[in-house]
Amino acid sequence: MKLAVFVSDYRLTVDTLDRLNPEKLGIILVQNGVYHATTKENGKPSSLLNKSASYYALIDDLETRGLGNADVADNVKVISYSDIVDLIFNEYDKTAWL
Amino acid sequence: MKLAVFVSDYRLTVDTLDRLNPEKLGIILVQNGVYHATTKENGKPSSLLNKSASYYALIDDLETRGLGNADVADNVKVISYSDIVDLIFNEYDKTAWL
Amino acid sequence: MGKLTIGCFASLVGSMSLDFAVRLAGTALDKGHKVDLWVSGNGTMLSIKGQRAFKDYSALEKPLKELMEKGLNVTACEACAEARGYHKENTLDGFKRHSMDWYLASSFDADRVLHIGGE
Amino acid sequence: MGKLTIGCFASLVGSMSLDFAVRLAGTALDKGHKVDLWVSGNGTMLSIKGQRAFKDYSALEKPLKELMEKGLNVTACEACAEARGYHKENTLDGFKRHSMDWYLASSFDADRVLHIGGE
Amino acid sequence: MPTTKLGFIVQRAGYKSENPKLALTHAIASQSVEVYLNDGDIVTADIAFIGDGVLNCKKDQKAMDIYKLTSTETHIKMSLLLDLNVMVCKEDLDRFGMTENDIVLDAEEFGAELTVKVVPFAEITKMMEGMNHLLFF
Amino acid sequence: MPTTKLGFIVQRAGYKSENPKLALTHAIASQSVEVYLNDGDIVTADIAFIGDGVLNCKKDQKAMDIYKLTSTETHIKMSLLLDLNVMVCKEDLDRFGMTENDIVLDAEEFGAELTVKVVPFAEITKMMEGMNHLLFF
Repeated sequence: MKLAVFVSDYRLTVDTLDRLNPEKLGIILVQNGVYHATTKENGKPSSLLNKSASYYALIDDLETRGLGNADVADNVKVISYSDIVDLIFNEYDKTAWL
Repeated sequence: MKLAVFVSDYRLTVDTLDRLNPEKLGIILVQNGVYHATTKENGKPSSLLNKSASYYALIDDLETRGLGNADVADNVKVISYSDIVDLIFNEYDKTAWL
Repeated sequence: MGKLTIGCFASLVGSMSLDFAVRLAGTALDKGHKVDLWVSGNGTMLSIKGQRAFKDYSALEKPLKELMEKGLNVTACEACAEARGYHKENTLDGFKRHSMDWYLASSFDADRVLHIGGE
Repeated sequence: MGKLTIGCFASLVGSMSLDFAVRLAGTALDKGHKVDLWVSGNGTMLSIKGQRAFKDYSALEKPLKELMEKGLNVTACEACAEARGYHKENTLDGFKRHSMDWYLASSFDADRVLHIGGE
Repeated sequence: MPTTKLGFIVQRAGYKSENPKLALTHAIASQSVEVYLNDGDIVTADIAFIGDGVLNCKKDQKAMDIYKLTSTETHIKMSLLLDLNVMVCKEDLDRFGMTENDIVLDAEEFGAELTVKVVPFAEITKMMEGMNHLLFF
Repeated sequence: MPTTKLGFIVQRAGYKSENPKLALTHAIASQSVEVYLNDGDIVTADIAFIGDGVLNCKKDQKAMDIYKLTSTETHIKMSLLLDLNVMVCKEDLDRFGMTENDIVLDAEEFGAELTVKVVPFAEITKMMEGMNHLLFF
């Protein structure tokens, strides 16, 4: 299974991501999910970035919150809405919105 | 300050309760907040029950979820809507809904 | 006997916070208190006329009307309602609509305020 | 070119999930895909006619109409809408209302389904 | 028969959010979807409760008595009656100290033949892999 | 002058929930509340950002450009312009590695005299104790 997981919040109330282990995993950070890419607490990056996955963060939702490319962790690729459409159709076969 | 704090969810996304330290603290568990009174995970009761506070759980919201008096931790008092009104007016002077 | 102002910002059907607010308001009224109920944000859904009562969804139009007859003072945030397309002509009879200062004015002489904001 | 079915259950103004869904739908349409958008639960707010566009609130009526002209197929859950007092006569022109099986039927021949359920 | 398989995954407790109930009512709608499809085309719905979602399966919910609202318990029974595959994650039940005695397992009173299946998460993973689309609630 | 003091406490990040914005718009409404009150009666609103709520104070928010939506940054500036007391918890800024450089501090361009106060949580506690009612968002 090639799964694209959308994370739209910073404080997750579900632990689903911890147990998903598909053959290919993409994590697309949107809305307040983008804080996982930018925010360190007490110097530590979000533990969500520790998975063996490809990470993406939506530029529109970064900039809405006063954030930008320079704030994003190295292993996260900054993408557009158009990129999301391409990822869904071309890189993954199923989606999950947590 | 005599503060009545309403907790309406099981997975809290705020840490406000950890830092509040009023002279008198009441924690009123309503809606999915009642799970703090009833649910042990891996045998451990909710850490929310560790505060130096008076605890209450709304019977209507327990029973809605298939729970009852017998499921509730010893330090939590099972109460009605009428009791909530009395607590607000007689025991506490301010309220907080987290 | 005192005055309780309840503000509820959560959604009608999505969470049950409005069910809680309406039930608490009714209980306080029955105990002789004066109650103001302010709904803002998605809570303004409560003000719409003609909600169909299905068993699969929370249905508050009927209990709310009964409470209004008992003296519940209930007001929706006008801007929050208009932004959602809830207009005056679709508002329950007796359900007031005002700007946000109404809520603050209600709290002026309230003995207690319960602000249900979370989500 | 493929078919994308988006289901959105979140609220119009409360979260920005509907903004996301509408923006994504528009982008997919512009790229030549076919898009079905289903709104259920509080998401049915999107279907209401006459939403006032204030700058303090998310306002999607105008962008949505533009997308419908471009071929967006958009349907609200009829029961979810009725339970909230959203009736046929208050529904945006061209916004369909059906029972929940419409969403499942849309997914039947969809290449991808993005179900926005969380909250 | 061309078949599209949908997996409904319920990850949250009920009532505070409407979503777990909408998962069940939408899954149940798979029984009437043919009206929109060509003869022989089918959509199936499998349902899995994971994480806090297993709390939806508690029996003796009194939502109708107290808030005049159909309980998730009733919706689970309805799903069984309509022959949907309903799975509950065993590890999560264990974590909450819940057993099969605590949860709704069948809808015998309505004449349902299927029962709720308590299964390890690995089996839910397998179900997810076999689906065409996933819907997380 | 009979005065009722309200404390608005913002504990959550913005946009995903409408609540932080509603906190500010309701607090701002304290400026027009006299229409409902007797002469001389006053309602005041103090605002404190704590926890994830401090993320609302980030400057350079582009919500209007991108989603055509007033940013919380703009609402904070408006609050200063109307002489509301706006506090931001220093410990939470520290936790996120944010400094005064990262957040909106004034609304000089609108002619506001007040500025945002970065204060230790103890000072926010003191504010809460001095209020008649608290509203947590």
